[in-house]
Amino acid sequence: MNATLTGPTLAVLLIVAPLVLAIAAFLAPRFAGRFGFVNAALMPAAAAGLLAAVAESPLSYALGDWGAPLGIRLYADSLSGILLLATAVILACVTVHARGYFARSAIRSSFWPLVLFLHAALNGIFLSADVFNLYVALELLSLAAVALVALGNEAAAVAAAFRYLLASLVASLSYLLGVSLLYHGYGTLDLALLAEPGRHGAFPWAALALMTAGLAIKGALFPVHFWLPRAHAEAPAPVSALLSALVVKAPLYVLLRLWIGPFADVPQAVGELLGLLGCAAILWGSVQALRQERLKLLVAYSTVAQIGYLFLFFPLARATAVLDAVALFVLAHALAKAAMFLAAGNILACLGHDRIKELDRVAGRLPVSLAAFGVAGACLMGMPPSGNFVAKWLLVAAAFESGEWGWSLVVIAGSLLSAGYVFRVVGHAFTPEQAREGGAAISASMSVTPFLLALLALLLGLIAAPLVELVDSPLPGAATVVGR
Amino acid sequence: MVLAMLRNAMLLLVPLWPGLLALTSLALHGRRLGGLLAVAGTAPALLVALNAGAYREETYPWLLFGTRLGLDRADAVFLSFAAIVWILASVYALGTIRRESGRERFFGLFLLTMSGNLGALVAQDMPSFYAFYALMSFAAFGIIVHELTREARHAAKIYIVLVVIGEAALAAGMIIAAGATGSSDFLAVRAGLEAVPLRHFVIALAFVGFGIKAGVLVLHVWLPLAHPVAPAAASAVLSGTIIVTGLVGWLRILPVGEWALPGWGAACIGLGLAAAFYGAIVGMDQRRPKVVLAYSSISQMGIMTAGVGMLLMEPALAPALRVAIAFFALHHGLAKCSLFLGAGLANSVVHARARRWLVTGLALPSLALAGAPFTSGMVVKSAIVAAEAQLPPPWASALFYLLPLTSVATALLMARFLVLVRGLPAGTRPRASAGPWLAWCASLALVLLLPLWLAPTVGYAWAPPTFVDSAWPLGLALAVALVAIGLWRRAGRPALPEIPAGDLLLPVERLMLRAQRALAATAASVRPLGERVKRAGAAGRRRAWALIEVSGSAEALLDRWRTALLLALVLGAVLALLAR
Amino acid sequence: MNDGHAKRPGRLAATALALLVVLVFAGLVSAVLALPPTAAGLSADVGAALPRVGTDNPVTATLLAFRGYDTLLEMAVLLLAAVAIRALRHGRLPVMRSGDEILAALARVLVPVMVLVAAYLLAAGLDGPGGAFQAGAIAAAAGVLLVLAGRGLRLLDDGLAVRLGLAVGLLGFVAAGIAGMLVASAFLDYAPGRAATVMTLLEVAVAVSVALTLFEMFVSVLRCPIPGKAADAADRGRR
Amino acid sequence: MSAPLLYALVGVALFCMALHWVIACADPLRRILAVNVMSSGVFLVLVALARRVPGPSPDPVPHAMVITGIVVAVSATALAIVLASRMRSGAAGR
Repeated sequence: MNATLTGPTLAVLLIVAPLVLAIAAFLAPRFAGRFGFVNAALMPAAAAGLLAAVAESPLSYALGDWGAPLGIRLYADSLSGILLLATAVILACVTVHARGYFARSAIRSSFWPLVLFLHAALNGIFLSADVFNLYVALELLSLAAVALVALGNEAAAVAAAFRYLLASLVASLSYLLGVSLLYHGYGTLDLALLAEPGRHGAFPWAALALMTAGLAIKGALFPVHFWLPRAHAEAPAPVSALLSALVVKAPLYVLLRLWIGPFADVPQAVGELLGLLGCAAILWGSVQALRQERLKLLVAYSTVAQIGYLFLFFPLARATAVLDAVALFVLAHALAKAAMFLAAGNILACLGHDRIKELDRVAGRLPVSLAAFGVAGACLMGMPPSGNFVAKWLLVAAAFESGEWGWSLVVIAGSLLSAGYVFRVVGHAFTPEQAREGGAAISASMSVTPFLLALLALLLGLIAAPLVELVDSPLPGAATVVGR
Repeated sequence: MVLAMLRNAMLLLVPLWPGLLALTSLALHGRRLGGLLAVAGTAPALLVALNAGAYREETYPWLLFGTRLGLDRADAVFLSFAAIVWILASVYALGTIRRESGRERFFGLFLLTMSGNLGALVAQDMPSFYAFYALMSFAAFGIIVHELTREARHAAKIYIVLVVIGEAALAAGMIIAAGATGSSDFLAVRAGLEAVPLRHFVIALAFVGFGIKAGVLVLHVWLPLAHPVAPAAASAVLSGTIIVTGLVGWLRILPVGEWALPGWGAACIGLGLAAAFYGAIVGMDQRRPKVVLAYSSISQMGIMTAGVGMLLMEPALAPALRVAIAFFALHHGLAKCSLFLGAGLANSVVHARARRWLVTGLALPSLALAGAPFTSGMVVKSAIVAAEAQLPPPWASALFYLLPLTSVATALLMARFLVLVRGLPAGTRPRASAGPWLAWCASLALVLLLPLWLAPTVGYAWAPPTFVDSAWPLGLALAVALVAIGLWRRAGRPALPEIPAGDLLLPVERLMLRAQRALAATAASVRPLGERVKRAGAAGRRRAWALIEVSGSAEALLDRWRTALLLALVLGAVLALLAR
Repeated sequence: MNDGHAKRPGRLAATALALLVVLVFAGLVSAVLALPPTAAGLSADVGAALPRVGTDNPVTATLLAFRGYDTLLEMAVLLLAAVAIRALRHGRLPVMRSGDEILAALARVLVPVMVLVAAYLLAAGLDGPGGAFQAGAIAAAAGVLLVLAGRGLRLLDDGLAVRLGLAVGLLGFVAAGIAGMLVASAFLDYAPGRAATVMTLLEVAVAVSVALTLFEMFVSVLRCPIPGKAADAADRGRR
Repeated sequence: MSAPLLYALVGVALFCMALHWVIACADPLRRILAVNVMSSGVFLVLVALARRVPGPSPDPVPHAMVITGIVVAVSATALAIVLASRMRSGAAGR
């Protein structure tokens, strides 16, 4: 099949297959897990195929053959391709882990359709080129994520889910009001058409503020990260992994698309503000992670900190390498954070609690999980050859290129702080009193998956060069090909 | 073609092979093979070092940002002795690391440290050097903490704090250098740094970052803590090759031989000489042999720091002096390896006669360090002395007088070491197997034979005047020692004030504790934040977190629905105002 | 650090909030006023494309054809919500018998009428005001009325038929999409001659799904005790 | 001021009032209701401004968007109510 045919087929497959499997899992709950595994097997291949197809030139596919502005377009370039692949790979690992994690749990039959919907929503977001369609897909994502958090089933999980849902609804409505202003101003919802310079006379500042604020809440940017720590900490571990690794990245991706598209000519000061908040997030999240007494909360606050790095994109948006840096960062953080949450889940499952002070009891029993946590932590610190290392390197290079090297100091301070909280946990591997008995057994597949993810995160830097080349080749904002 | 590919792969195997073996060792849960794997880990490094001329440079464009591995003449020296030290230490560890103490973890981390160490020695571009250097630094945490005693954990904690600071400084320096010169290659950075406005900042960061490994004064505090608690094999590699890697780092990134940096040169020479004497003096007051050796390392690294300072001051010295410094590192690494292995054996020596043999054996590397005639110390010191005459006026004469005095100090320090080893109580550990003894004897033989190989390589002629030059410091040391002991006896053998290992660290720790208490007290007087702090302080266990705890109440505020959404409104409003 | 224990928000905070909201309002008003007074939007494009889909109702055409993909995802949201609610509510729904004779009598009269209205709206949706959503909502209301009157309890079954009904809207769209890819030129492209047929089928499928899901949601919520003050502490507190 | 703009401003006012409500209220059910009013405000803005078309019939695209939005909002509301009631029964169970 030639490229023009495979691209659209794979794009549609990436959205439709998880939906169909979700329906199947809903209709036949007894086989739900198998449908999850079918999805886990199918999606990485499809995403890799799509990435290969769009590496040369971006894909623009008019659904229903209508074309913009009347219809909706799917759009994929290598940035979306990389994110789709990351989503597929991480979801596959989480699928394997979740089978063990939920083996004896009553909620497993509802977990599978929800997680498949989540996958479809993520793929839908990464493939959409229409601001209203993005709203619907974001809602699908939020509802799936909220329901998955609530599966944690304890009062704390349900309360966290409720707060997550309300925050995300308020944020969505803010975004939607922005969308309606954009539409009524410019008569189109298509990202590429909105980005056409001749289209707007006055700058759509109100839409920018509404949409950015909404997406910032959804993306848990400091100081509006209030919903994240508890939602991510109280959810079942495989869900936490998905939330921290992938779900918070989706609104950021939308913001990124807006920034290299319709909002490309926003005043620099707006970017500076977002960058400053990103810096504050790095420092604040890390400090909070340092003071947590529960492992999963520590990891959740680490996510608050790591999200900050992504917001450094905005002040540096005009530098050449910064998009590579951010793409790589998303990927690297996703792998490492998924590994950390799965490892934390193993510890929690084994001990029945996740109090950091008492982790020495687990060091002897779960060496692989603790090692996975350590390796993933080393990645977060930016240790080479991890993807984070290369990403941070590129980020600082971009800061120098724009002549604003002050940002780089925060990058480095964040690494120092993350070393602090990672060692709080990993240090327990080197404490003498290790009880080797007691606790629930952790299956091999459950211990290996986080380690595999951590290893991937660590080795990501080794293939950074080709990855960066991939992102570089088409300049996403500029090369938007509008369908008929 | 095939040969070229083989060479390309071979160089990559230098770090990769021990890395793979490390994973194997971790996977071989509870088997004895770990030590053998450690011995095997150095094979590619040895092969490469033996034929260094063929491995000038290989590139791996697919790796990181495009990795460049290779060896120049000085690097070949570093790599060969590093490989030797690793082999000796591995053989020694094979017989001494016990199963119940987590052998597979030790050898796994030992091999990872090796991978990082050997990799850094062949890396010629900043990202890969940094990668290997960081791997070495972090993996070494595991071999230092291996015994898991309270003391070991304290030492490892101090070590890791310094390592993290060092890594951050290095990352900052390297990234700035790369960003500013537009290249991540050491060669291009050394050349291009001159035009960079932030060059002094970069140099300062690199100096501090590598200085922590190299035991530069003030940054040296981890060495005397780590060495006595780490297994002897770990101490041998720490002092033998790992601290030298810091020196290699300096030689890579500092513009030695490119352009003159008189200020930095003077600072390095000054700090280096100060460390040479400070280490010796503080070391002489120690009670444990391995701590004395740690201080000796600080002292010896001081001389190498001074050598780097000479290079910075006078670029013309580069070709000869670079190699001389490399050989100095080689000589010191081998001698120190031998000393640490011997000191480790003291624990398993029961009979007095064996003790005498041990002390006699240890005298050989001690003499070499002191630069006694016919030892490697004499050869390398003469090479450095040859260079010092070319320095600008005050420095040439200063070094002329001070360098021999460092030999005097070293001689006194090593005498103290030998006395301490002789006075150790009879061994408590079961007799060591043959392996450790074999490793130690091999190291002695190498120390003995080293001058024969060194002399022609550094262009040293066996001339009698140099014998005299190297002999008189020993005589002076002997005289000083006799006078000092005489004075001490006459005064009625007073107890000498004891400087604890880690010297500067203790007052600093005490100061920090006091500052924390003061801050906590101040914060406690400010309500309502103070409530939390008071509680934290009263509990008494989380003092270090007192400040961080204060942030908790702010986070609790941010965690409220109302506050958070209010802030979201503010964010939206500010965004709108800025965008308008 | 619990809101429950904390005082009511201070006057300062309340004033700040009020001021901020007024500021936001002012900003939004000025943004709306800055929009051009007349704008065609996409109405011309929709009008031009209407003949190709064989319906006169531009909203239906937009929902099912031009922006059919939005509706596909919306059906996914609906099904997802049903799945989530089923997972989160406690066990099976109880049998609700009100025994209220007046309600039962009202149901007997109203339900057939409501079903009829729903059917009419569904049929009319293709050409004029009306459509699947309106029809579905009214049908759901009829179901709710039945349940309140103690009838129609078979609708509460967890059988495959009910689940199929919940999923049929999404399934229909997915099938139409794939068929479009195979038969016509793109996903969700309805072949020119058959567009009207496809859209009618989709209307029915969507209406069934909407009706069943809304009904299910309503009875789930009905079964849930209305959240009151007791929940406050659980939400706001830090546990 | 034209009628579409006036209605749109009413929508904006609804949105802002509900926003104030959602922030200031602690009661979960009231927050859910407030969010619903917020969405009504947005929908009103969307639909009202669709009337700015010169011809007789309004722009259909915002209408379609509103229908989609309503379904999404209903789904979210139902989930929110179920969660809120779970919270209450969970709290009661402890």
